Amino acid sequence: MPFVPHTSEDIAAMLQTIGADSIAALFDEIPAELQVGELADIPAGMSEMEIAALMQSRARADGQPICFIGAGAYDHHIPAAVWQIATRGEFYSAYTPYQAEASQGTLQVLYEFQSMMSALTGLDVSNASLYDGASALAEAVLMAVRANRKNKSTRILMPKALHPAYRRTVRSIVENQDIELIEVDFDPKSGQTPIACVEAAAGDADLAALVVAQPNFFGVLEDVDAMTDWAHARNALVIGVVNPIALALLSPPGDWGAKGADIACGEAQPLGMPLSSGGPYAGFLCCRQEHVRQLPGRIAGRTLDLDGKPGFTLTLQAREQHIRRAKATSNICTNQGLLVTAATIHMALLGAEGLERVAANCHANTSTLVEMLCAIPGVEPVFEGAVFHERVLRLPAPAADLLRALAEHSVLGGLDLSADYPELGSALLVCATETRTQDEMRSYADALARILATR
Amino acid sequence: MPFVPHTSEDIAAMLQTIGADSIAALFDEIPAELQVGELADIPAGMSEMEIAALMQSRARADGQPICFIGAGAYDHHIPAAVWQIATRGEFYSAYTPYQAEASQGTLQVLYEFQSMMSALTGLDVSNASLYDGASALAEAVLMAVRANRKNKSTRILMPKALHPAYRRTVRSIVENQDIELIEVDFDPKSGQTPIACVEAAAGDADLAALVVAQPNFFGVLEDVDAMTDWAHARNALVIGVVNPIALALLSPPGDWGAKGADIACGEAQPLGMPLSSGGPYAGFLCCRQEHVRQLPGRIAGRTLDLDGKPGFTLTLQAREQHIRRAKATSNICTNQGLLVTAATIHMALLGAEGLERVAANCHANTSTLVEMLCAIPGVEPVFEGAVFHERVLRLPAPAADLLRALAEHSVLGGLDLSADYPELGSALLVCATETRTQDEMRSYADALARILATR
Amino acid sequence: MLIYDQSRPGRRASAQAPLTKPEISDIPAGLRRRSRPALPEVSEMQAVRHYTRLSQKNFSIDTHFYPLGSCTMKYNPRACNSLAMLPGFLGRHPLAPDSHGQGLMACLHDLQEILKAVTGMHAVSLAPSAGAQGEFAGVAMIRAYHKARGDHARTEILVPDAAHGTNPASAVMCGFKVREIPTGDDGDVDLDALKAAVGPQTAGIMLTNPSTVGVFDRNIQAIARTVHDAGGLLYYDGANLNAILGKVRPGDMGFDVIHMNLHKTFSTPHGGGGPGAGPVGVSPRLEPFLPVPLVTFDGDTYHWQTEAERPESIGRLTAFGGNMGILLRAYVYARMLGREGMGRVADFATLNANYLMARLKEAGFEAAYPERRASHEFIVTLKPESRQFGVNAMDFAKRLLDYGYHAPTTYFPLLVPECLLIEPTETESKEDLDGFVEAMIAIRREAEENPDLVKGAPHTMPVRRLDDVRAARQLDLAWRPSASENING
Amino acid sequence: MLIYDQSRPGRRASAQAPLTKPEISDIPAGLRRRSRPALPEVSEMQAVRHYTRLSQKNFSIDTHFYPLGSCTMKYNPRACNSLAMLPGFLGRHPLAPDSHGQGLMACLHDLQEILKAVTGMHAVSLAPSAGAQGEFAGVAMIRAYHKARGDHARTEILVPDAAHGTNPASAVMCGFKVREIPTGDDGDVDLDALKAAVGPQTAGIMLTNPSTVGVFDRNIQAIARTVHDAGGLLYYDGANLNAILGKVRPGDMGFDVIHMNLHKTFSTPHGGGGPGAGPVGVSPRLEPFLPVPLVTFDGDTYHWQTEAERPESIGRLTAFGGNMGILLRAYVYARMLGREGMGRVADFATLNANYLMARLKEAGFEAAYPERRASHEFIVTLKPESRQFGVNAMDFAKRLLDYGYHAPTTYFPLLVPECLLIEPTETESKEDLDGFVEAMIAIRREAEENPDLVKGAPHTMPVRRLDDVRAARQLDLAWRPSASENING
Repeated sequence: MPFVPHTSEDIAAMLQTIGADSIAALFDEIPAELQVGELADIPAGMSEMEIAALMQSRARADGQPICFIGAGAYDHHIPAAVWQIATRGEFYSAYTPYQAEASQGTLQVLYEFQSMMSALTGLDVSNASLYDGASALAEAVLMAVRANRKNKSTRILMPKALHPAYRRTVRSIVENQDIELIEVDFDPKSGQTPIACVEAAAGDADLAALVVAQPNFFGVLEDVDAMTDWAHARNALVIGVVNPIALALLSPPGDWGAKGADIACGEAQPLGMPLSSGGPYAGFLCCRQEHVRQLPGRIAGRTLDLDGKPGFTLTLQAREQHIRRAKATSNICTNQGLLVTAATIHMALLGAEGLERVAANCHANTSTLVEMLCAIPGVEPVFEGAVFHERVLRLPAPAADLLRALAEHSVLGGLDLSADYPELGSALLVCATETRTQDEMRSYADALARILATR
Repeated sequence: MPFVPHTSEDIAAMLQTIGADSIAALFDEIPAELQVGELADIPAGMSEMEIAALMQSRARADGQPICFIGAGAYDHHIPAAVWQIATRGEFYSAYTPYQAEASQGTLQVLYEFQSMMSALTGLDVSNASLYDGASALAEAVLMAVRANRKNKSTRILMPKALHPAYRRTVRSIVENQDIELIEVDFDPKSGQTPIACVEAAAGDADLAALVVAQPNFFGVLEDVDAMTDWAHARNALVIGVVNPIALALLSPPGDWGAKGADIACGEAQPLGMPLSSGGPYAGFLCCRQEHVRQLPGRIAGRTLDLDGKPGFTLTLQAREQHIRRAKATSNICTNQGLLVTAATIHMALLGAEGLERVAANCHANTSTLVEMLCAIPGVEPVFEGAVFHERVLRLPAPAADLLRALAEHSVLGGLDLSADYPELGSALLVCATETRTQDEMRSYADALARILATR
Repeated sequence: MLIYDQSRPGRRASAQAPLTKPEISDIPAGLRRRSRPALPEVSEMQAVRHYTRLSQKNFSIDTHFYPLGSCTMKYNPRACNSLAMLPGFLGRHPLAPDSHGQGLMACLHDLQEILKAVTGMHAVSLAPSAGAQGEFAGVAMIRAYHKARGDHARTEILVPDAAHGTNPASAVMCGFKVREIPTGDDGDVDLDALKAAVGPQTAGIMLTNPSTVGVFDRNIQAIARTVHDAGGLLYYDGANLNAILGKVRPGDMGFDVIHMNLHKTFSTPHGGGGPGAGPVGVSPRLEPFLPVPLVTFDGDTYHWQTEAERPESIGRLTAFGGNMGILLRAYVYARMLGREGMGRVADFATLNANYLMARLKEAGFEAAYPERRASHEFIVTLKPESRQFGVNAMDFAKRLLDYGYHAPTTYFPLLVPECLLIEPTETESKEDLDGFVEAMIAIRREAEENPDLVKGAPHTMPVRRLDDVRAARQLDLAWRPSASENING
Repeated sequence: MLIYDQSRPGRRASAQAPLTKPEISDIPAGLRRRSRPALPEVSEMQAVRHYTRLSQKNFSIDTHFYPLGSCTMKYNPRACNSLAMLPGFLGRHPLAPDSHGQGLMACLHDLQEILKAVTGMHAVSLAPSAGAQGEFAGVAMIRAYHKARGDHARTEILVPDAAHGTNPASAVMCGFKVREIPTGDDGDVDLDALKAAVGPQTAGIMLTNPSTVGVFDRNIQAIARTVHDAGGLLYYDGANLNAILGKVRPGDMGFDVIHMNLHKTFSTPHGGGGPGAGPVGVSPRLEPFLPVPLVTFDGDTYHWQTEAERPESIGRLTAFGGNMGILLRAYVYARMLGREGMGRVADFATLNANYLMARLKEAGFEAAYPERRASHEFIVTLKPESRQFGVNAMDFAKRLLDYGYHAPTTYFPLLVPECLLIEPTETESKEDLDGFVEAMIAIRREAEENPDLVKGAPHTMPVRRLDDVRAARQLDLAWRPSASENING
């Protein structure tokens, strides 16, 4: 019996104590007609050895192609220490730290994570994670509606240059609460979201918030100061959607415009989380102190114990579902504690200087890649704006066909934008992180040149 | 500076405390003409990301062929828990447990290992490991010469059916101490080492010990009872060389003959250590209580602390080099603590029933494989004796050629015995552990049949 | 000590970052950061040592018994971790083509099938990232179903008073009003109150069965009939699925939609608060609304279906569609259990709970529902002890920590005063349960003889009882160069 | 609690063994085991919990500062562990053909080259499994060299009195007699005594430089001349190589053969007592005798040379030729350091040692060689404290554990009374060294004010001071069903 320690003597003694004849008798309150027999559709149990062989062959089947896709999930180097420590039993198999005294390890990690995210975003406070970047934005939207004291609007301006999957996720999560999501167009030349487009979308009605992505989905850098000041002038809150690696180089949301963004959120995956087909990742959500009681999710705080010694505890629990039930700021409960642990260790190992180097190397690699690819006739950048570590290229043939051909060379050449942005033609979003070598970039460019030449 | 925490402020403050102008000044007692400049032949430092990419490509290059080689190192399933726990920092990065109070974890593991090895071999005591099985045998030989109180002989009988690498290792280690190693022939029909051959080799002079391998290198089972009784009748000690997995099924050295073997040693690799190209593995060495003061290597003992509470400590240290120096039982010092930790966890997870299942499955798989291979014309068993989980097959073509052809199908078909035992003709030692599947064995047999058919 | 306390300007774990830092000239200065973020500057060893030592301050399944009611803190097999972290799985980009993900998708598709079979549901989506997101998805599907039928009057979700807090919170996130249904004295839902509550405004009911009071609701078929007859749907909160795995299936009980907490029933690690995974299963009428992505299999190739192929879907809940690494862990666990292992989970979880309840009753503790079978968990009320000795449930909980046991769930469900909700799970041995009983008895003796000892507990943890009021009033949520001096000891 | 105490007949970690147990009919009954071995029978969680909790009872580099003289307890980079455990390396059978090991062999060959370059030796074999086996190999090569020249009179190995115990023990294992050479008052070898000791019977001398008294022997060139002129060879014990890595090379000092402790200088983990790796390097005249296997490279393919190709080799030291997994770890470390990192190891190991010595001297502790530069380690003698307060070096050592510091090496080398041999290594920060000094000062104050507190230390470890005499007299070396009752608490 895998994972069950009972011997036959144990079972007999326990049933005797209970006063039951058999284990089956313990289920006698369940209507007999509901009880099931054998679960024929489930395969028989396997030993660890057998499932290991199966999993290894499946993992091998997926190969390890060279990845030039970014688009919200990035192939960064992860120090070996990160997961060797994060998977220690005491972190890996611990429960949510509700019993603070027996969970100081996890609680201090959460506090340190909040400190680091607050430093990166330039905002006062951070929660201790949400599911991922996209759902964090959905929570940020709901939060902004609650937090905006200048109006009762439920209208949110969302740039079209924001990640399509983020826009979809926000819609799924907020649409049942009568939030109105208004799409803001981008400038086809620069790839930016200019104030003119924002104004066109906004109209004259009250606004709850403006979402600002920096960089946006195209890698393009927005004029965040102008957008922030415009929104504040309209009594709208500003929600920054940011990449934490980019924040090592770029102005943090807390510094945007005259007053700074009100809320910042994003995907913590670049901070030590493997690509892993999309999850588990972790979302982060930071805000100004004044909005802290509207923050959803867990928050760790530092306090004192009976002896006056500092210690950590979950705080402001009155916001949460297990206390406030129907009146909670969100239904969120278990989310991404272990990933936060990894991210915290990752940031401690990298530090500001390390993150800056990662950011600069990613950016330089993407520049190099773009240069190599644009040396191929017919390949050219779509937008002229400044970017961070990602760029959209126009191709002389359908992106899907070229990507398929590249995949046969074990190269994932980027993301085909034609489904989400047909107006851009055959457009490809490419990214080369710090883990991509000159040789890998060269072989991508060579392969693409060959493929195009033989078409 | 990788792995150095010093800031420039630290360095300045420290030099000031020391009263030195520079770090270089701290080396001023070293004759100037000896000091070296740049080490031009050593490559420049790499980041973890870079070395990771290099190591991953090299590991991939070595592939993961299907292994039918045994010959002293076996491809067993290792529970995932074993190395996840053994590589916890507290085990992985701890020192030898000389400070007992700060090392109770490691010490108790050693004590539990000794308990388990003593149970497996049926002998009273065990040390806490040696480098590997072969060097453990060398130590056993030296120990037997010291421990034999009935004579002062330095003559050791070593069967030719013992692993050739073991025989070579013993020779390297003991030959400078005037130990005489006498080779005992095997019966070409059974593959066993019959008493007649032992007597022929022994002659009439005194003997220190007889080495008995069970199973022997050919997988063949020796008549250990007869050999043990013969040796004891000649006042020779008996050293058993045993496979711990086999011991789940086979009579333990402590039970051999009328009085039992005196010493048992072997390779602990089958107890949770990856093949790893030959190391790190761990040797074990067990003996009767009366010889305990002749045991080399570390030994943990249970005792009491100042409060009368049980605890563990290294004991009988007066045998060891750090106390006895030139008079120690061996020069051994650091050896295989972490592997012992893994082996202990492995045995705790498998238990006697689990080891028995592993042994029985290996044995059954090898029988199946031998049957499949012997269905190919010209392939046949070399020996008729009973075996455990390994067998020697005669091939109708040079083994080396066939193995090379099989390797191209990613099959490692066994070990070619022609260099070590030319008298056996084209002979191959094969093994199929519990991790080999029917499909893998089938594909080996099919590939061999095809290769032989097309020659 | 915070990691920040070990930080010194210029210190670095230099093997971890690229060796060079290229100059960036193409990003306008106005968009650049003006000052460095205050991240710690430490050596690699300092970070390793700091977080290793922090970890040792935690209780965890790998070190302690954790009888946390409704949380199913059972052993997390180590193979699940290593096999989910194979490089082929970890390295796959979420937007890589299906051709580079057949191995992963085979696992996910198998898992969908296993979850369908063990719950009796018609179709499963693995997309929700945790139980609460599963609840959201489930309720959103109920809303989508009524909407698709043009039935816009159904604005209310019924929730028993014993329900997890996530139930009402999720209902509200889907735009519903919540109406509470009381629990009867026997622990079952008050059927009359339910009958009185249903109507044309009823979108559905959210139920846990066995419920959080630790009993299996015997009237489940009547409840299902009542709600269905009123035109509502039944939502099954899978938090307590461990109690009935392989014994009785939500689909057979009449539920239309369920979520499962894989980090409970399928033993993926809690990780100090996630990641979890909260797949949803549905009856045929709700299938069109399942959240994306879903894995399909045409007999040859696996394929990820997204919004484009599933126009009625409630949509996506995260950018990339789920906690894949957790799903892989659950898959490995499910395959090791196999068909015969599923039922054994419920068998021994139930045996352990009933044994522990019997022993505690024998020892004089008061069970909340003494006449009922325990499911995989049960409630003890410490009202007598509280009245007699002035030592409450929280004091017991904290003192248990000193005895090496994690506290049971305390003060939940809200309807039983001074309650401990105790769930031993199937992976604990009889000896461990006996040890827990001994500790409870010892603490009651202490409560009688030396109540301050218990009220001042814990005494052996890294900190003593923490001031939660101070934490909430004098908010200290992030280290700052100056603030740090004030409080750090 | 022993794992055996959790054992119950019939309990199993059943996912870990094959599901079936085939009948074995072809092994004669007389050769079969008659009763089952007494191995523990526990569940997987019990094993995981037991060994996880045991691990927490250890000090380790990942948790504590470990200023153990001559042991070089420095940080073990975590990447070395994960990269050495890549499946391609772990899964390779030792007897697999060279064609399935080119990746591994490339690493080993690179490592051989790096070790040659950093030690100034002509050739390197990676075969020895630890320092002591490296010593054995080195001395065996010296013996083989003289023997090959027909010089059978050389029966004696010289060893300074400060040497590690392995030195004389290894010499004896190679059939040599050992003659001790005294250390002078300044810490250098007594050159006159050496000159008087050498002769036609001298096979060689075994030296550590810097020596275990923590100073670099300034007369090394004179020593080399003296021994070489007498026809002997010089053996370098690499235990203290960390002190001079990249600063001065044994080959340049005149050594003919050296061993290196990769688990010290190249930072592979100590693992609670191994595995280590003890490669040997030699001058040209000893190359033929190197232990096998060696990795060669012909510009295209790597190849493992064995006995057949190296007829003069002293042979093989283990069945399969070395601790490959440890060699891989050392290789990863060496590549991360690179040429510039090697010298920094010695720089900062030496800076830390000299700083710590200066601080302790300042605090009034007595350095054994106060006029000398410390190498990477130094000796403090507690003779004054012992005389004044009756608190000896062992008491200080045990009390340091309570302060969270592992004890330095105590009572070694034997020639300095009440000594602590202190080696901080380059990976510790100034703050940690300062903390250690504070602890030493605090303990001296305790020794003065409350000597029993120190003599009764440790007080905060899982056990108090253990009875070593009882351990050696009433031997309890293995659990047995009956014996267990007696002592287990």
